[in-house]
Amino acid sequence: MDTKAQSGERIIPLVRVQAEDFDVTAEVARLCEGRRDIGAVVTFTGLCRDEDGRLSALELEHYPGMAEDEIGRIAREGAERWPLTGLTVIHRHGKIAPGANIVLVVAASRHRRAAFEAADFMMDFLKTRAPFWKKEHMADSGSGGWVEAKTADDDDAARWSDG
Amino acid sequence: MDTKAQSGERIIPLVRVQAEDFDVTAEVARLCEGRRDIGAVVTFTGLCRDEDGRLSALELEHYPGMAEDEIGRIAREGAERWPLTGLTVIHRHGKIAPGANIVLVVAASRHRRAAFEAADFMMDFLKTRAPFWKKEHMADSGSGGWVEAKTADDDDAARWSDG
Amino acid sequence: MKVRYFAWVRERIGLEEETIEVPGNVATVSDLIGWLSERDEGYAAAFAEPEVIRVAIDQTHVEHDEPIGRASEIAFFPPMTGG
Amino acid sequence: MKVRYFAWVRERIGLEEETIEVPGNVATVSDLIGWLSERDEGYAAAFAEPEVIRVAIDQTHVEHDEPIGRASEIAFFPPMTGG
Repeated sequence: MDTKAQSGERIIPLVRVQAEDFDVTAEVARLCEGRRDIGAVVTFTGLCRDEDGRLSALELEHYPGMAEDEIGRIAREGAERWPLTGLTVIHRHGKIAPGANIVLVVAASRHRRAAFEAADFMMDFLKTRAPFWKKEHMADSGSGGWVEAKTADDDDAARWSDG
Repeated sequence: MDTKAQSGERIIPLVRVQAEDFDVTAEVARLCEGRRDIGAVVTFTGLCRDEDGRLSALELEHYPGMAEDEIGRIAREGAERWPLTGLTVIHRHGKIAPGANIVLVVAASRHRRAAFEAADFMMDFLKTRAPFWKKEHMADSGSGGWVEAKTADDDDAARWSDG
Repeated sequence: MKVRYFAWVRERIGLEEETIEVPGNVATVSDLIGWLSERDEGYAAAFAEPEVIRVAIDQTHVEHDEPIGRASEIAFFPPMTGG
Repeated sequence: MKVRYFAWVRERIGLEEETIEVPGNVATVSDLIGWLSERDEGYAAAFAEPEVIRVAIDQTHVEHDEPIGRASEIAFFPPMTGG
């Protein structure tokens, strides 16, 4: 009979929206523990840049409930498109200092192409579909504006519509 | 004056060929520590699969000296093609058990596209240019054959020649 | 119907959420945006460029032509900038 | 000239490395493969399909038409399977 990995049984992605930081090694271990059928793990970590010293913090507002649901929908779409053995997405909210983590995607698969593409896909759609908004706190004034959505992100997301 | 990150000054990749395992979080931290200009870190971890229970171990032979040099050449090529803030490659040799790590690539950049592409590029060229050879030890007989190079890996590497 | 606002939509309106009763001629998201815009300057500022406003009904993204008929929660917000 | 063998090339020849003196008419990598192949069955087996053999001179990949003139170390091995 087919094993879980052979049958292509769909995995259940792990999605967390939290204020706390995350640990990359621990999240990789969570997907790999006790398994011997994983050949490739790709992680993406998004961090807060200080914009050449101008930024003192980012504040991430989110839509509680919908944030988890929407990331879950994107993740299930990723898990349908690629033969993954595991997929984890953690997105932080609240005040985040320059140099600190914002988002983590971990995609595991038998082969590297699926892991790379799934992680890349997840980030493109997190940027354009997950209900989070970044406000900048500037080092000089203390306050700042809302980050504007980039058309480049929409273009990145559109790359996947032919896939 | 330009800071290091703004000027696009070329980074010096960190390359290690070793029997010991590695820690992903530690290697990410090494690239990010004390910096606030990094927006994206992509890691790729390659692991030993047990091939549905048939494999008891992989043995990785390498060409000492050339392995480090060749990975260094590939890494410098990656650092020339993408505006990276850091690039680390660790490749293990010796006997590796199913489920254990074989190779790690960490690519850090201001933006995610560069980090994703550089890590992807590194893996394609590590597969086809780094002097390592995998021998399979089978669970039933104890011995096994040398893994054959895949034309798919050559095709993957060829993707970058138009870039 | 519960209405929620996020990011600069929330700031301009000055409310995180409110419960409203919608007149019968307000059938779609677009109608609702038009109706809310006439309430005061804050709403008018929030919806000054309706084409950039993103909308979720019961926590799922929808287009502006979506009927609001049986929605229990509708949210308005700028384009997302997470990730 | 030091010659090194890896993976199944090493196993077939039965040596990790050796030091050889090359006759004057052996000018290129390809010439050297031909000359080594005639030494015994092990070498013949290792180089039976010369087109698959990869070569490095002084630890840098080269093609089979590369002159071996000033090489101090030359290595023969199968296509790489690292990563």
